[in-house]
Amino acid sequence: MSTPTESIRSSFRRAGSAVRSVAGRVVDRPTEENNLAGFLFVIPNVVVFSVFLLGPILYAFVLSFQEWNLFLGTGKPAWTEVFGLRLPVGNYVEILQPLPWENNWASLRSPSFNLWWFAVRNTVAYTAVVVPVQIIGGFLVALALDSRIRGKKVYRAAYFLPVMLSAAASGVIWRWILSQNGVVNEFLRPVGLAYGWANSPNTALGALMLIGLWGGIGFNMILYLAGLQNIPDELYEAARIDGADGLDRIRHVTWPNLRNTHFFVTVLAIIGTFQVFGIALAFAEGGPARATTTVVVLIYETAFVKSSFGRASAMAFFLFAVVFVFSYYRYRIEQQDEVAY
Amino acid sequence: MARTTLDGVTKRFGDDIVAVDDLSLEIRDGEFLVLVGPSGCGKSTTLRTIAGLETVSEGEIRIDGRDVTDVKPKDRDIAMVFQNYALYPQKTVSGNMRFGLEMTTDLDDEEITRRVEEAAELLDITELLDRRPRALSGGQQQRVALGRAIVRNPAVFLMDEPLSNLDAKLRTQMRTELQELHGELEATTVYVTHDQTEAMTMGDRIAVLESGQLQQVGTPMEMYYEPANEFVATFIGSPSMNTLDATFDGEHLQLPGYTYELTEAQREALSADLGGDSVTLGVRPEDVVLADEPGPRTTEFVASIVEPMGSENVLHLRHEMGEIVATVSGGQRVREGDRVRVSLPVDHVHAFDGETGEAVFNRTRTEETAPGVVGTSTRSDGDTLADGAGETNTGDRP
Amino acid sequence: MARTTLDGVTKRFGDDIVAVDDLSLEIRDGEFLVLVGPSGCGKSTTLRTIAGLETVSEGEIRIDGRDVTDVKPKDRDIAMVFQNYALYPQKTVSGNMRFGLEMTTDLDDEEITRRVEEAAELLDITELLDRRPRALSGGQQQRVALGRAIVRNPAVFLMDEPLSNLDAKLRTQMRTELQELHGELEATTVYVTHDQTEAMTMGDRIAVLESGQLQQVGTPMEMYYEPANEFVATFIGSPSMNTLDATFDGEHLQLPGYTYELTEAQREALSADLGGDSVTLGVRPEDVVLADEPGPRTTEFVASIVEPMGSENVLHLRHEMGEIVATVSGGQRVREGDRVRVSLPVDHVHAFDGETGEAVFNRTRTEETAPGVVGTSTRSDGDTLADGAGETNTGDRP
Amino acid sequence: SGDGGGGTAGTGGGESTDGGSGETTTLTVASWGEGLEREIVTGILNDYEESTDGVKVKYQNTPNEQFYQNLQTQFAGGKEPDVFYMIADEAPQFMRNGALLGVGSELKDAEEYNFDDILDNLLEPFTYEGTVYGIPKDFTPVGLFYNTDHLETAGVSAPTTWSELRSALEAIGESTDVDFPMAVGSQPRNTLIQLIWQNGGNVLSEDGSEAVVGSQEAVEAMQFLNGLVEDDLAGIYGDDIEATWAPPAMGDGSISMAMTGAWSVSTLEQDYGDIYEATEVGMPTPEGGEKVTISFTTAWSASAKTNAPGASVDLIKALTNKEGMWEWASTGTALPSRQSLLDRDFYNDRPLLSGLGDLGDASRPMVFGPKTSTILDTIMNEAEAVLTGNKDPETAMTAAERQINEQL
Amino acid sequence: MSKSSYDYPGYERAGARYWSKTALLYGSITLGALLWSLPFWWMLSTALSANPTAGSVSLVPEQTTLANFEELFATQPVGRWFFNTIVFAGSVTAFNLVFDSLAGYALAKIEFVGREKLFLLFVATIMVPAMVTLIPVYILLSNLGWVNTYQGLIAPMIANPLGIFLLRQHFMNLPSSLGDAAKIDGCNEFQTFYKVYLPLAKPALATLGIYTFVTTWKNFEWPLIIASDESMYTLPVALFAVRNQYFTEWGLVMAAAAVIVLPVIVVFMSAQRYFIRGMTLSGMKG
Ligand SMILES: Nc1ncnc2c1ncn2[C@@H]1O[C@H](COP(=O)(O)OP(=O)(O)OP(=O)(O)O)[C@@H](O)[C@H]1O
Ligand SMILES: Nc1ncnc2c1ncn2[C@@H]1O[C@H](COP(=O)(O)OP(=O)(O)OP(=O)(O)O)[C@@H](O)[C@H]1O
Ligand SMILES: [Mg+2]
Ligand SMILES: [Mg+2]
Repeated sequence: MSTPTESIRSSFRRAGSAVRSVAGRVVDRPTEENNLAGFLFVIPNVVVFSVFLLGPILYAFVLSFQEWNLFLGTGKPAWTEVFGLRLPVGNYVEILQPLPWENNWASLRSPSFNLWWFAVRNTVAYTAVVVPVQIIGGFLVALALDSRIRGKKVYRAAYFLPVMLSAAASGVIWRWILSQNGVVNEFLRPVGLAYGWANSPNTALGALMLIGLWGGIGFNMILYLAGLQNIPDELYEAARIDGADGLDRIRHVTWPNLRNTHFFVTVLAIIGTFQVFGIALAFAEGGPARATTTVVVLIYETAFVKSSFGRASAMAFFLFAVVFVFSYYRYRIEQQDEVAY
Repeated sequence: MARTTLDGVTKRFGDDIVAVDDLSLEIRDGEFLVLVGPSGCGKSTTLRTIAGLETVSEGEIRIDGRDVTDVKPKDRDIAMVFQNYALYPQKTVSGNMRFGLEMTTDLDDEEITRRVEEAAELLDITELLDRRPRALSGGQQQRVALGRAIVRNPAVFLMDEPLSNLDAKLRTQMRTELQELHGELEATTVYVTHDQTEAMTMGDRIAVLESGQLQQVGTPMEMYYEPANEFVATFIGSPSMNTLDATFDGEHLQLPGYTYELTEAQREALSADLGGDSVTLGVRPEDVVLADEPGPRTTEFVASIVEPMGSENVLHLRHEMGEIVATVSGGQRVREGDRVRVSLPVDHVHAFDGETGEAVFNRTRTEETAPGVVGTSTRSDGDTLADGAGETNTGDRP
Repeated sequence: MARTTLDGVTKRFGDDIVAVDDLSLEIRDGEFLVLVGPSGCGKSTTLRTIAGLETVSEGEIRIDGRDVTDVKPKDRDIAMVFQNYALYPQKTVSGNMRFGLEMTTDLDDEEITRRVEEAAELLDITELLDRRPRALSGGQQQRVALGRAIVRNPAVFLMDEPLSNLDAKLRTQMRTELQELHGELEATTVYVTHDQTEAMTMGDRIAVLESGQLQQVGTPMEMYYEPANEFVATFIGSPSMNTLDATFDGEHLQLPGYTYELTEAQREALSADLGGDSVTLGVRPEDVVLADEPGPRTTEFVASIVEPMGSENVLHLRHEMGEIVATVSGGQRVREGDRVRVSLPVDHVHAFDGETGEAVFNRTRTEETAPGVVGTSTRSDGDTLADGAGETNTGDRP
Repeated sequence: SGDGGGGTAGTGGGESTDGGSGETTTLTVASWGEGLEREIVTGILNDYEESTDGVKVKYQNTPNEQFYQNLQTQFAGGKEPDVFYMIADEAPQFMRNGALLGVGSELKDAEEYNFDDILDNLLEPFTYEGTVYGIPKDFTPVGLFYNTDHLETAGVSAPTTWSELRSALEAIGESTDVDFPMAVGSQPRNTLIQLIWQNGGNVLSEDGSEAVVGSQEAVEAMQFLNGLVEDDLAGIYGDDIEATWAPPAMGDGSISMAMTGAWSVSTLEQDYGDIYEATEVGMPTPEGGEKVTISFTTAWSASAKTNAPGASVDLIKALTNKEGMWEWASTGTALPSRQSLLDRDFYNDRPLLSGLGDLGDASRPMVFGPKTSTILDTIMNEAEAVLTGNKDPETAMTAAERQINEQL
Repeated sequence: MSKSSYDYPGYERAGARYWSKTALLYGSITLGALLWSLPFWWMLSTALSANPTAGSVSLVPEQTTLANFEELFATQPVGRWFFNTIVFAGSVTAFNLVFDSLAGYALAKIEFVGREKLFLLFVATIMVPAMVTLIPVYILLSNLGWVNTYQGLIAPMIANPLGIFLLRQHFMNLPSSLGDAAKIDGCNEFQTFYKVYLPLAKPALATLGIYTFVTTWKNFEWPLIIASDESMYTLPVALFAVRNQYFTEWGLVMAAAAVIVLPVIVVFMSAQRYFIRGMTLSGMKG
């Protein structure tokens, strides 16, 4: 008898699935030749990447520990005392202080107390709504447009349109559409629901979410459309015989079998929403009353309106750390699963 | 009761492709029917119409007397085992097995768990219940797929080449397990395969399809000894039956360089049933006799290839009239290039109408009790060896 | 000359997995060597180290006397046929076949085209040359994969289960074609398979691997009649050799409810070579004899399952000492539940050391000229039937 | 060549050779503004280039929204233009960080320039520690534009006090079919600051060391403004009011009054002649309050790191001397920042512009030291919170005061 | 094969239910599509209106006029900008395809030291907000003397880890045995990549290509900063410059937006098939 892992390995190898065999091949010892080839293949990218992305990022990282005068290009370390130590982490301390509980969480409710935390709250709220809805929405649209309907191409293009419009244009357009006298209220007025959606702090973030969804669903749709092609028909048939109807099939077959797509989509969506910026700025410049100030908008303002580039960098790296930890964790889980194949 | 009846079932894809062509077939309650035929002959399609995964274009399907032609798969009281298992990758083994019950019945959790565990025990996969399919070997996945079908306790099992993805050893083992299972459950089973051994050993009856049309249905021995036509004759049995083109001159069969003498009965059958005068003479490799002595039905062949297989040697014999294959015991030596005297025993040959392929006469079926049989064990609970009790619904044998 | 030598080849993956373990093997020029073994035993890995697709961890590989251990695949003068064909989906059939020549030789277009067409003709795929792989059936793809290897006219062919994806009929056909091809090209070939029939019929010699270790290498008949150990004995042959646990009391073999009498030579071999006193008695299914008369080596079994296969019936026989399988001719009837008198012929049994599994003695190999052989055709150009001329490099038979 | 900012890497945008004569200096000039404004600017630049030996001028146009982001980035990269627009509220941080070139002393002494002619209150935002870093190219105070026809219909006279304003608006709301009687400024915070000033309050204390925007005067101003909005007497552009600025809104009669400035005049005149005829400008103040309003002003400044300080100052001179300034001011889109130009006959038959001009003395730019943008930002957000009903005026103004104090 | 979600008993023949379901499906996706493209129609309608303000524009302009477009094309050197945009989006796309497919391939198919770490590093940088690198990149480019040059415009956009991520995923899913076969057929690593795997990645390349092209084409912030000279402007930069300080000529702005987006829509529509198939293949097994 072969051990279970062996037989699994060989059974998948026979199935010819490359995903798995690649995952299973991690242990092979790289050779000199492979090292050279790998090096040559990645070198163009590594050069461009290091020079134009990694380098600047590291530079910004250094700046995040400085009070930097952007006009003169000079800076001095942002010294501060933390737990009795003198460290150049002034920008970081500055952003995070006071911690929200030190003002009875008020900074999460009103931007008047501490804008950073308020922006964090906005971002989290935005992400919490937009990411899942965007994913599910993209999934549903893909599901609908995957089936045998006429004019698929046009429908797909319609849903993909937002991706093609520039952020500036769509921000402005949406502001118009959602304004007191906009098209939306034209429909709502007769039922007495007309409201300044874009101009009220109560609804502006909601409106921004709407725009986020509008923009994201089309992109996710494309990714999901692709993922859907890979689900074996037999699974649907098995489910049909098992008595699963339409919705059950989606729940038990379609959805779980899009795991890889989900991963890709989720990572992109989270990164995308944490970076929601262009549209937010064009839509309401972070207002009204800071209602649409997300962390990235705040970073922008800090950098370019208040010219505190060091502080802005600190914010960005704090944000980065959070997103990275999250993504890395997901990636690890994903990897484990892949290896367990 | 789960008699399953196909009544004039036709399945067309588009306008041109007729995958199943006016198929009528009755599968008896508790029967294990094996569906065989060359690739693309419509085996899977037939199974899928029974399952309700495809609509039928014409005809009617009845399970247990009930017309299920327009009934959804889940309401047909069937379960299906797919060639590539089609297990839900995200569910554990027990999740896979429960699913059907959860969807179609109101059983409470406990009852479902009980049933799943019972089935798992039967299939010896109890320790695997919490694993996910990808952590299972092919054979284990196979058993889970079976378990998923079993727990539902359906009236009819449908299996589409369930063993074809397994390697030889595992396949043999699973085959035995499946047979035992069928013995225990006694559910009506329709089983598609392209494996000779499976077809011969597993089925109560075998149905042979070609180009969507039913060629013959009968017990394995019937199919073997009394094929309805040349197609069935060459399809069943491995190595295939040898066929030689001959002409019937009213007396003998004339082959190039060889005159084959017939018995009285054979002559009569040929005279009565033959359309033209061309006949295909068939003889199975194991019936080809290497004759010590020249005789009326012997002639000389040259061994072109000899394949020693250990237990037997397969000889490829060449002659003016064509090439035939003969199997001889592994202990008997023939060298490539040897001239061999071969006899085609008159009681072991088949004749088919050279034009229609219909069987004109088949070999006589002699069966004798094997030597060494000294009695019947009282422990026996097995069926008798299938002995022609089945019916054939096609083929007009003499 | 394309003698291929593996000298102490070890391949480790990571620190734990030893896929190939100190393997030494010499493949003769023009030889067709079949590599068999259970799944995961290192067959593919061995092949891939010969191909140069894997580096070896230790040892040396020589082709034609030249050390190629560190040579790139393309410079080894080999060609490989992959299990899943690995045809380039974007290229046409002829594109697939040309590619290797374009990359490795300076031949002009015309010459390449000529070679490709030649190979295509040989493989009967001339009309497919402009199609793309996905428009081909499995068997056709298989032939293209072969063609791709052939056109390069390499010193060594490496084939990794090239027929395993085909259905039974096509496989038989392709097997014959491959054999003919080898006959024509006479290139050294290493062929991995897990199919018994392929192993027995195709190979000049068979090498059996288990857990990365070479168990035995020899001609098919040697492997069949003179297995070096229990593993090889049960691995080669289908159905497998029956094994029964016995104890050697210096005189007889004692089995539960059965005393097996030995010949003088067998007794001596056992006394000389046995480690402890436990012996595994082996006998092949076709050597189990149903005996009319009781005799010194007969005992009664109960037939638990009878599988009629047409040409033969496979009997599963139960006894206190275990279950054995016997094959009898298809005409001989045994019913399930019958008590059967069985004899294990003394000259057809094998004995293995119960602890090490090493063969202590093997059956005597009797071979007689088959009846009906009347001479040798002058047309013959075949080899003689493999008759033990090969050597075995493991196994210490008495 | 393709690189406009000057070929050599390193310091400054201007490319010059200090020693050599006969070699050319390239000055890069950046501004925003399309159409007429751009034509005029480039016109002056061309004239300057032609009339000055050894100087070439390159022009960059950047949309207003992106202007300061770009400018800062260019500063960081040492690729900033030599001469550029500097809006009053951005000026403090540029000056504080030493980014700008002091131009005052040279221009004060310059012949034929008449530095003293420039309005003092407009120079103030561009003055830091006694040095003048930019010359205001134009300005416009914000006044209350009103449609006299509507006043007539409603039977009220032009309002001069807050309470008159309120009752006038109420009357107009009742007797006409305007959507909103009045529109507040393009940003509510502007109107708010103007009201605070009028009510005797301020944003920062005299010495600029602390915020006083939570004072009673400021809260009252907020309350007054909020009252107008709450009661639908005043509306906000782009939301309550369809149009995004005054001329189309006044022009199609959907509002009667608007807080706006000179930039509205020419469009009103060209596109809505009838309404233009009927429009007058004024500035109601609270009873006993101050007559004051806000103004917007933008200057021409130069980079401290320019390689050609002399040429840069020279160019600014050309852009802001009487002739240069008038070319732009004579379009009527803004008022000149020179008293002598304001006194020209041109304004005699332009009641709206001259009315705004009269407010010139009483107008102050919204500049509050180096933290101006942050302060304006804070006030805007708190004002928005009030106007959208999310905070009461007192809480909001106190919150604004606290936040500004934190920043100072 | 049968993607026959509808082809089974109990569906096709259950007429009423089938039709009501179909109607529901069409109804909802049509409604959704209309909602989704609403801003777009609105943009077009504004661009085609004579004198639009926010509330006055409905989805069908009362008076259709091409005046806005005419003004746009009359007053601006649209041709030059169009050229710049093509150069910008085109070369960014081209470089991305080349560099990312090389790196994606190596990360998927070549086992070299540090490949996992390198991949993680690439992916990690996707998450850093772009504006943080804006100033450092600008400083860098100005030190290189690349401000206001094509190379300055293009180079920083080439570093796009997202593309590497996507293509790596795709290559991972192509069978390794093809590479083995190629090696035996005499290919070195680059030939294996170029002659065997790259053609198979065509659809994924189309996917990435279109995505990159679209996002680069519409990018506004970056070219604006780096192109100080008008002759270096791209369409979005140039056309958004028509916005004015205090007020906006909406008709013109929307005409500009339309001019920017229309070419991309054409590209998307015509290449959609590859686009979706590209994603499909990247998940392909075997
Ligand atoms: N969905 C379909 N659309 C069109 N033709 C189909 C479809 N499904 C099957 N066919 C055709 O119907 C015929 C029968 O197919 P079927 O799958 O039943 O064959 P099979 O006997 O199961 O073959 P195999 O042994 O290869 O599985 C074939 O010619 C096939 O090409
Ligand atoms: N790249 C690899 N990394 C790690 N282990 C491997 C790798 N390739 C093979 N192995 C392991 O090496 C052993 C031998 O594998 P190999 O593929 O040679 O088996 P095989 O005899 O070809 O089996 P099969 O009949 O299933 O093809 C197995 O245990 C397998 O798991
Ligand atoms: Mg099938
Ligand atoms: Mg293998």
